[in-house]
Amino acid sequence: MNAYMPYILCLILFCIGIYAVLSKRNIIKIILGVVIAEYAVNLFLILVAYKTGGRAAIFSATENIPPQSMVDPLPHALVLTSIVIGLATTAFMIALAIRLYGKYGTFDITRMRELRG
Amino acid sequence: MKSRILMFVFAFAVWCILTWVPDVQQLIAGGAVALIVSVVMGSMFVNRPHMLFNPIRVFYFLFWYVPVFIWELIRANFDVAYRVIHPGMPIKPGIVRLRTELKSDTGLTFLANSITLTPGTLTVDINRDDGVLYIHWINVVGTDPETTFREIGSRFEPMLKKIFEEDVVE
Amino acid sequence: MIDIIGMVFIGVGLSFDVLGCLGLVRLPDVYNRLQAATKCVTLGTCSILFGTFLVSGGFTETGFKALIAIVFLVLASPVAAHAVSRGAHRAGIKLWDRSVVDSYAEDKEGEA
Amino acid sequence: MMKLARWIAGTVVLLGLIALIIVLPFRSMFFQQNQEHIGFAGRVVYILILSSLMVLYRVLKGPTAADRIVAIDIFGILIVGLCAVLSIASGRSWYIDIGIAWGLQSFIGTLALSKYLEGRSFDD
Amino acid sequence: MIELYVLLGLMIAGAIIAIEVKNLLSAVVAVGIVGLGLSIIFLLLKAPDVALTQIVVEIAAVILLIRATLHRDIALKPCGSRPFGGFLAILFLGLAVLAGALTFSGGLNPFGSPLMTVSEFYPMNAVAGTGAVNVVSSVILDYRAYDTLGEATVLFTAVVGVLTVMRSKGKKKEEDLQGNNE
Amino acid sequence: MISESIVPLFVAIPLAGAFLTALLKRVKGIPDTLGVMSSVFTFALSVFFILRMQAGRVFVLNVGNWGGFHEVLGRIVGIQMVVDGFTIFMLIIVNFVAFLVAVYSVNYMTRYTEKWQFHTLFLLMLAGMNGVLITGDMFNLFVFVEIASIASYALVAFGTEKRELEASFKYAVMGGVASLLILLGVIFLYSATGTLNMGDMRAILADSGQPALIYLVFGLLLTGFGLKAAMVPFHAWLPDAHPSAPAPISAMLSGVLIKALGVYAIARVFFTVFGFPHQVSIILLVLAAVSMGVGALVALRQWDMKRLLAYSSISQVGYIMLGLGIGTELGVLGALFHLFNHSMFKSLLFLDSGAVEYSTGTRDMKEMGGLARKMPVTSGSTLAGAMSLAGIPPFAGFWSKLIIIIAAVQAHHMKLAAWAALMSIVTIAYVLKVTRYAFLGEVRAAFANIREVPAFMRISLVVLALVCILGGLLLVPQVREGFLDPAVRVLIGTGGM
Amino acid sequence: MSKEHEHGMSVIVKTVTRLTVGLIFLYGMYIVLHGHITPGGGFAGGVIIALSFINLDLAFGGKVSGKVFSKGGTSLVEALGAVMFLALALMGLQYGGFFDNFLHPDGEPGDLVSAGIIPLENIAISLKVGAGLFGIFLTLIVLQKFESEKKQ
Amino acid sequence: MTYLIDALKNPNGYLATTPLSLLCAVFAAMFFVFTVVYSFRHMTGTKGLWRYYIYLVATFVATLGILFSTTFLVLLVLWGFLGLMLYLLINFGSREGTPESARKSLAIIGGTDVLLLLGIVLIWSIRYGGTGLAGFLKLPFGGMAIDLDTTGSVIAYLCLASAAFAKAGAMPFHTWLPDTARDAPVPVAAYLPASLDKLLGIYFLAKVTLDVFVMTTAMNTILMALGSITIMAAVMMALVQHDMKRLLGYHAVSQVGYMVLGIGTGNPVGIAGALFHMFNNTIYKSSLFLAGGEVERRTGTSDLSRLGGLVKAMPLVFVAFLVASLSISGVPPFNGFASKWMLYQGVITGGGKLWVVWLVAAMLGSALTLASFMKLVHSVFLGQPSELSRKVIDNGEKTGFFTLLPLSVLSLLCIGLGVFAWKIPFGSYFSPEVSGEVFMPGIWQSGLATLILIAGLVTGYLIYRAGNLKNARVAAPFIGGETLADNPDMRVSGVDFYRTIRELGILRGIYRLAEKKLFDLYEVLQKIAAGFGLILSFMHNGILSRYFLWFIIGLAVLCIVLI
Repeated sequence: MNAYMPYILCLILFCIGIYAVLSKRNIIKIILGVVIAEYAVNLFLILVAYKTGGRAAIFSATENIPPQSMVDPLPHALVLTSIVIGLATTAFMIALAIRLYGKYGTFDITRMRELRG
Repeated sequence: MKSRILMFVFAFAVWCILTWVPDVQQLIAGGAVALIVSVVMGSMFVNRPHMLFNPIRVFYFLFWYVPVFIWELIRANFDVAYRVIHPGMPIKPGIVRLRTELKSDTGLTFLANSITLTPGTLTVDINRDDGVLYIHWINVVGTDPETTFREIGSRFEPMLKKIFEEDVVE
Repeated sequence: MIDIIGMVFIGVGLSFDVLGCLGLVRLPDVYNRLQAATKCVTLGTCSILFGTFLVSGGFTETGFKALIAIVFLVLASPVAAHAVSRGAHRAGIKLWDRSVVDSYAEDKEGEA
Repeated sequence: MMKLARWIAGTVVLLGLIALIIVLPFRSMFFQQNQEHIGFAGRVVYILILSSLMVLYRVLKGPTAADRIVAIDIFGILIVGLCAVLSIASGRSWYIDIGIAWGLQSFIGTLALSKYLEGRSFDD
Repeated sequence: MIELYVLLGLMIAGAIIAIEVKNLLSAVVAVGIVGLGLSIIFLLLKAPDVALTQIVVEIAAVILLIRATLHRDIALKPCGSRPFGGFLAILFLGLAVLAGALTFSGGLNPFGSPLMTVSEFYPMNAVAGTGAVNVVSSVILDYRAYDTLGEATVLFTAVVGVLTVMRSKGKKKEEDLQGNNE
Repeated sequence: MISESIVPLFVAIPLAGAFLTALLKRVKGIPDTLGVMSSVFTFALSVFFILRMQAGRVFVLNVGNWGGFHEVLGRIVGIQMVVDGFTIFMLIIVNFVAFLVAVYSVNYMTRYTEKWQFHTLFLLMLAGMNGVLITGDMFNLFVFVEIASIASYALVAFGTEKRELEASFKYAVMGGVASLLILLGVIFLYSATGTLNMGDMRAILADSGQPALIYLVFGLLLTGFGLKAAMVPFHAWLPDAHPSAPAPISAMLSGVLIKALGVYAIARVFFTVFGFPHQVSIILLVLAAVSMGVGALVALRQWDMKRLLAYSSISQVGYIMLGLGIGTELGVLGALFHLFNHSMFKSLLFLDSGAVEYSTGTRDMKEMGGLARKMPVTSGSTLAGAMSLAGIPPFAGFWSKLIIIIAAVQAHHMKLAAWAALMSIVTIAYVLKVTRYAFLGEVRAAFANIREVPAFMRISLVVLALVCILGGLLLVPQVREGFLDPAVRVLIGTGGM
Repeated sequence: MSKEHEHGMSVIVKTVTRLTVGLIFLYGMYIVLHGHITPGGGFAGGVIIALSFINLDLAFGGKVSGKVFSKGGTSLVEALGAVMFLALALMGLQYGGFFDNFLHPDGEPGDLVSAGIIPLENIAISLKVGAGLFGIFLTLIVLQKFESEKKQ
Repeated sequence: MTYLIDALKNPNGYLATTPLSLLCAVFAAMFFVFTVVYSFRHMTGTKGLWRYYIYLVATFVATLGILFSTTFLVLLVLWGFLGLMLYLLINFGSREGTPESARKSLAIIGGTDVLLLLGIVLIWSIRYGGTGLAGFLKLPFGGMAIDLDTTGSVIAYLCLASAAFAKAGAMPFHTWLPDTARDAPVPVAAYLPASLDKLLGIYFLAKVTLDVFVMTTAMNTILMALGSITIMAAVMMALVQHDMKRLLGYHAVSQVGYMVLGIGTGNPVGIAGALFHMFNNTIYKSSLFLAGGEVERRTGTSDLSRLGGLVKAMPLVFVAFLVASLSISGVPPFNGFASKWMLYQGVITGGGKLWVVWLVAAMLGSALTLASFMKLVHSVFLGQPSELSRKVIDNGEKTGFFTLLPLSVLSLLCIGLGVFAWKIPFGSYFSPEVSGEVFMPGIWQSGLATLILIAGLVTGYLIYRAGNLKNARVAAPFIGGETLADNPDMRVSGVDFYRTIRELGILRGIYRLAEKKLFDLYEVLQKIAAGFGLILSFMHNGILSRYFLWFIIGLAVLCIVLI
C-alpha cells in the first residue's frame, strides 16, 4: 500500500477540487476548485513518471549521466501541455466570471439561473 | 538614450554572468538580447544616468554604504531573532514619522530599503512631497522627529545623501 | 576548507530562515510579522545563496547565478514588504491593539 | 524566573528539532546516494520544509488576507534557498535558474497582491 | 519519501483552506500556496522543466484570479455552500478513495517504478536524434511537437476567447445596422 | 505517398486561417474570405481523400518522421496521424457542415461586433475537430479536444449577453472537469501500457490481458467523452449552451462538435483501443435509452425554438449511442448513418432558427406564426429538416432510425427497440410543434414587414435541405461501399488501424 | 492622498521596478533561448516576459506600460508567433514531413546553436505566450475601467 | 445483397397487382380525378396552388405504390410519405385551427407509422431474423401466415393494425379525423381522410389479417369490439356536433367501425362486406364532403346554426347530398345498405358468442346515423333560410360544372352499386381475394328490391299528384306568435335536435369526459408526456451545482458498476 500512498493523496486532492465545484456557491470558488483538480491531475502525471533514484532528464556537459538513470521524460512533456491548457481554461473562466459579475451583480451561482427548464 | 546604453551594458553583463564560460555564440546572442532589452525597456532604467558615471559615488556606494548595510542587516536579524524566540516577546510596535531631506527617487528608495532591512523598522509608506517616511517600528522609543531621526535615519541618510544627492553637477 | 565555510553559511542561513518563519507564526499582527519574516528570511536566504556560491567553487556558473539572486533578493524583498504593509494599512488592517502609536493613520485622517 | 525557564526550554526544543533532523538517518529518495553533499542537502530540505509548514500555519490561521500574502511572499523567498541547495546537491547549475525565476515571479506576485490589497485596479 | 508526504499534506491543507476560507483573496493566496507546493514537488521529483513552468503559470494564474475578485468589499463578503454539499463530498471522497485503492492494487505501477516502454527511447536517442540536451525539450518540441502546436493553439484560443468575452457589446443595435447598410 | 504527407493540412489549413485572420483582422473582407476559403479547402481535401480511399486502405503519417524506429523499438515514439474509413467519414461531415456554416455566417454575423474573432474561433474549433479526427495518439486526442472545447466555450458567449455568459460558464466548468477526467484516464492508460499510440495500446492490451485498472479508465473516459457527447446524465450543459451561441455556432455545436468530440472519441477509444468490451456496451445502451427519453420529453415542453432543438440533440445522440452500443455491423451502420443525418438536419434546423431570429428578432415560438408566407425558403428547408428529424419516410432520418431499430431487434434488444420507437413518436410531436407554431398560421402584425434572409444564408439552407431529402441515397450500394461501409468496417474490426 | 499616488504604486516600488524589470525581461529571454539546454523553454520564458510587462503595469500604471507594449501590439505579436510556429511545422513538409527537424545536423549538442528548429520553435512560442498572456491581462483590465464608468 | 435501387431498375421485384388492389387503384384514380376537377373551382385564390396539385399527384402516386407494393419496405416508405402529404395538404386550409389539426393528424399518423415500422421489424425478426439487412429490404408483404401465438407476433399484429386504424380513422386512433375534416380544405378532406386513407387503411388491415397473420378468436373479438365501439362512439359524437364538416368527420370514423367489424368477423362474408363497405363508404363520403364543401364555399361557413334552407340555392347539390346521406344511413336501395347487410350476415355467422352485441351495435349505429343525417339535412338544406342563406339565395350563383360533375357521378355510383351490388363487385373482384367460399344466408336481392322501391316511389308520386296538395295554405312561419322574418333569432335550426341525449344519465358523463378530450389518445398521451417533461424540466433548474452533481453521481455510478 505504501507504494501507492502518493497516488491516493493525489486523488484526495483531486476530490477536494471536485468538492469545491460541487458544493460552493461562489463562482470564484468554483474556478479555484477546477484549478485545484487540475493541479492534482498534473501531479499525478509526474508521480507516474518518477523513478526511484532517477535523475532529471537533462544531459550535462560536465558530468556523464547514463540515460537509463533518467526519469520518464514523456509525462513531463505531457504535463507541460496540460499546464498550459489549464492556464488557458482558467483565464477564460476568469473572464467569464468578471463579466458575469458585471451582469448579475453577484458571484452566487445559485442566482444565475436564467436558463432553466 | 544614455539610459538605453546603460541598460544595454547592464543587460549584456548580466547575460554574460548568466551564461558563464562565455563562447562566441552566447556573446552574439547576448548582444542581440541586450539590444532588445534596451530597446524595449531601456528608456526607464535610470533617471539620471550621469550619476552612475561618477566613480566617487560608486566607490562610496560599494565601500561605505554596502558594508554598513550588511552589518546592520546582520544586527537586525539577531535583534529579530531575539524578539521572536523570547517568550515574553519584548515588542512595543507603532508607526512613526521620519522626516528626510532626500529628494531623489533612488535615494529615497535606498533609504527605505535600508530602513526595512535594519533593526526593528519597516517602511510602510512614503510621502515625497513632505519628505516624510512612515515607519513601522517594532520597539518605539519616541515619536518626536529628533528621536526617530536619531534612532532610524541617522545611520543611512547622510551617506545616501552623499552618494545620490549632494553637489549635484548638472 | 571553503566548502566547510560555505556549509556554515548555509547552516546559519537555515537557522535564520527557521527563526523568520517562527516570527511569522508568533508575532501578533501583520506588520510585526513582516518585520520578522522579511529580515530573517531575506538574510537567511542570502546566506544560503552565498554558501552556495562558496561551495560551488566561487565564480562558476552556479556561483554567478547565486550572486545575481542575492542582488535581486536584497533589492526586491524589502520592496515587497513595503508594498504589503502599505497595502495592508490602506486595506484598513488595524495594528496590534497594544501598539503605541499610529502616526500614519493620523496623517491619513488629516488628509481626508 | 519562569520566563527565563520557558525561554530556555523553547530554544532547546527548537534547536533540538533542528539537530534531530540533521542527525537522524532519514533516507531521502530524492537524491543520488553517490553525491558528496547529499546527506547534508537532504536535511536542509527537511528544515526548509519545516519552515514552510510554519508558513502554511500562517496561511491556515492568518486572520487577514494580508497575513496570507506575507506568508506566500516568504514562502517564495524560502524556495530560492531550497533551489540553491538542490543545485549544489546535484551539481546542476540550472536548479538555481529555477530559484532566480522563483524569486522574480514571487516578487511580481506579491506586488500584484498588495496592489490589490490597496484596493486599486492593476493599471492605475 | 517523507518530504513528499509532507508536501502533499501541505497541498491538501492549502486546498482545504482555499475552499473553506471566507475571504476570496485569502482563498486565492491559498491556491497560490498549493501551486507553489506543487512546484516544489515537481522539483523534488526531478521535473525541473515542469517546476519552472508551474511557478510562472502559478503566478500568472494568481494575478488573473485576483483580478477576478474585483473589489475588496466583495471579497470580504461571506459565501456559503449549498446544503448537503459536505455530506455528499465526504461520501464521494470515500468512494473515490475506495475505488482508487481497489484499482491501484491491480494495474498501476508502484510509485517509483514506472513502466517505461516508449520512454526508454527518448533519453537514449534524444541527443543523437534531435540535438537537444534537454530531453524533455526534445520531446515536446520534436518528438511530440504536434502536441505543442496544439498547446500553443489552446492558448491562442483562450486569448481570442477572452477578447471575445470581454467585448462590452456583443450584438449590434438596430441603428448600427442601419448605419452599416447606408 | 503524397496522400500521406498532406494529411496534416486538415489541421494546418484552418489553423493558418485562424492565425492569419487574427493577423490581418483590420483588412476589410479578410476574415470572411479566410473563413470560407479555409473550410472550402478542408472540404475539398476530405473529398480528395474519399476519392483516394479504397477498401480497407489506411493512410498513416508519422509526424516529424519519427516512425522510422518502429522496427527497432516495436513501438511508435512520435505522434501518428491516421486516416481510415471512419476518420474520413467524419471528416466529410465536419468539413461539409463547417463549409456551409462559414458561408452562412458571412451574412449572419454582420449582426455581431468584431467579426474576425468569430471567424478565428470558428476556424480554431474546426482545426480542433479535424485534429481529433485524424490523430492516432491518445494525448493528442485530448489536446485537440481541448482546442475545440475552449473555442466552443468562447463561441457560446459570443453575444456577451447575460444568458450567453451564464451558459458559457456552466459549459466551461463542466467541460473543464470532463477534460480533466479524460486526461486522468489517458494517464492511467499510459501508466498501464507505457505508450500513447492507440494502435500500440491495443496491441499491448490484447497481449497482456486487461488489468483491473482498465475498468476505472472506462469509467473516466466514458464520463469525460460522454459529457462532450451530451449523454444523460452528463448533458446538462447542452440545453443552455447550444441555444445561447449564434446560430451558425449552434449548428456547428449540435451538428458536429458533440459528435466529433463525443461520439467519435467514444467510438474510437472503445472500439479501436479496447475492442468494445461487453460492460461498455451495456452502459452505452442504458445511457442511450435514458438520453433518448429525457431529451425528447423535455423538448416537448420548450417554447424557445433553439432550446427545443438542443434537447432534441440529446435525444438523437441517444439514438446514435444506441446503435453503437448494440455493436453489431447493422447497429454501427445505423449509428453512423444516423450521425450523418443528425449532423445535416440539426445543422439545418439551427441555421433555420437563426434565419428566423435574423428576420424576426425572436426565438420564442409563442410570438411567431405564419412565417411560411414571409420566408418560403426558410420554412421549406425547416420542413425538410424537421421531417428528417421526425423520421418521416422519404427523408434521410427515417432510414437511419429504421436501421437502428432493425439492429436493436436483431440483437434481441426488443425493449430498447420499442423504447426507441416510442421516443420517435415523441420526436414527431415536438418537431411538429416547431413547424406549427413558427411557420404555420396567421402572420403576426409585428412581422408584417419581414423579409427572407440574404443570399448566402439561403444557399446554405437549400444545400442542407437537399441533403436531408436525398440522404437516404447513401444506402445505395455504390455510394455505401465508398462512404459508410469503410467506417463500419473500421469499427467492427474487419479493417482500419 | 498626495498627487504622486495617482498612477502606479509608491516611489519605492517604481524605482526598484525600473531597476529590475529589465532583468526580468532578460531572464525570460534567457530561459527561452536556453530551452533546449536547461529547463524551461518557450512557454515558461514567455510567461516570464509577460510577467515583466505586467510588473511594469503594476508599478507604473497602464499609461506607461501601454507605451511600451500596447494592446493592439500584443495581438499582432501573438498571431505572428503562432504563424511562425505553424510555418516552421509546414516548412518541414518540404524536407520530408510535418514537423520535420530540418535544421538538425547543425551545431554540437549543448551549444546555443544546436538542436535544429527547437530553439526557433521556442522563440515562436515565447512570442505567442508572452504577448498572449499580457494581452489577456490588458483585456481584463480595460473592462474594469468600463465597469466602473458604468457604475458612476 | 440487393438494394433499394433494384426496385427502381426492376419494378417486378417490388410491385405487383392483385384484383383487389387494382379495384382500389381504380377507385383511387377516380377520386383523384374528381378532386382535381372539383379543385379547379373550389381552390381558386389559394396561394401556392402549383404545390397543391403537385402534392395531389404525389399522393396519388404513393397510393398506387402502396396498393401495388409486394414488400413491406416500399409500403412503409410510401405509407409515411402519405402521412406527410396529408400534413402538407391540410395546411392549405385557412381556418384558425388548421395548423393544430395538421399537427395532430401527422402526429398520430406518423406515430403509428413508427409502430408500423416496429411491427414490420418484429415480423422480420420472427420470420426472417437471420437474413440481415438484405432480408429486411426484401421482406415480402403477404403470404407468411404467422401464428399469433407468441407475444412478439401479437405485438407485431397490434402494431400493424394500429397503423391501419390510424390511417383509416378507427378508434382509438381516430381523433385526427374530425379535426382534419373541419380544418382542411374540402377537396382535401374528401380526397384523403374520406377516400384514400380509408381505402388504404382497410386494404392494409384486410391484407395483414388475411395474408400475413393467422387470426385467432381472441384477436377477432378484439377487432370486433373495437369496430363496435367505433361505430357507436363516433356516431354518438356525430349526433351532437354543431359543425357540418366535423359531423361528417365523425361519420367517417363511424363507418370505419363497420369495416373493422367486418374484418374482425373472420368469415368470408364479413370480410367481403367490409371491403365492399369500404368502397361504398369512399363513394358516399366523398360525395358528402364535396357537397358540403360547395355549401361552405358559397356561404363561407360550416356552422350549422348559421345555415338552413339552402335547398333553394343549390337544389342539385341537395339531391346529391340526400342520396349520399341515405346511402350512408343504410337505406335500402343505395349501396350502403348492400354492404351493411353483408356485414350483418357476417357478424351473425362469425361473431362468436357475442354476436348479438356486435349486431346490435352495428344496427343501432346505422339508425343513429340516419338520425344524425336527418338533423344535418334539415339544418343545412331544409327549414327556414337563415340570414346567411338568404344572402346566398339572393346572390343567385349557379353551381358550377366542375362541382356538379363529381357529385353526379358519385351519386349515380351510390345508386348503381346499390342496385347491382351482387353483380359487379363480387363476381369480379372480391371472390378471388377472399379465401374461402362466400356463403350468404338470406342474400339481399338488390335488383328486385330496387324495382319494388321504385314502384313504391312512383306510387307515392302519383298519390301526391292526385291529392289536392297545391291548395295547401302557404304562410309565413310563426314561432311563439311572431313571424320569423321579423325575428331571425327565433328560427328553428336543426342544431339542437339531439340535445336531449346529452342530458341522459350515463351518456351525460361520457359526453362531458369526451369534451375534456379524455378519450382522445393523442391528447392523453400528450398530457402524460408533458407531465414527465414537466418533472424533468423542473429538474433542470439552472443551478450549476445541481448539474454537476448529476455528472459526479454518474461518474461514481459508472465506476462502481465497472469495478
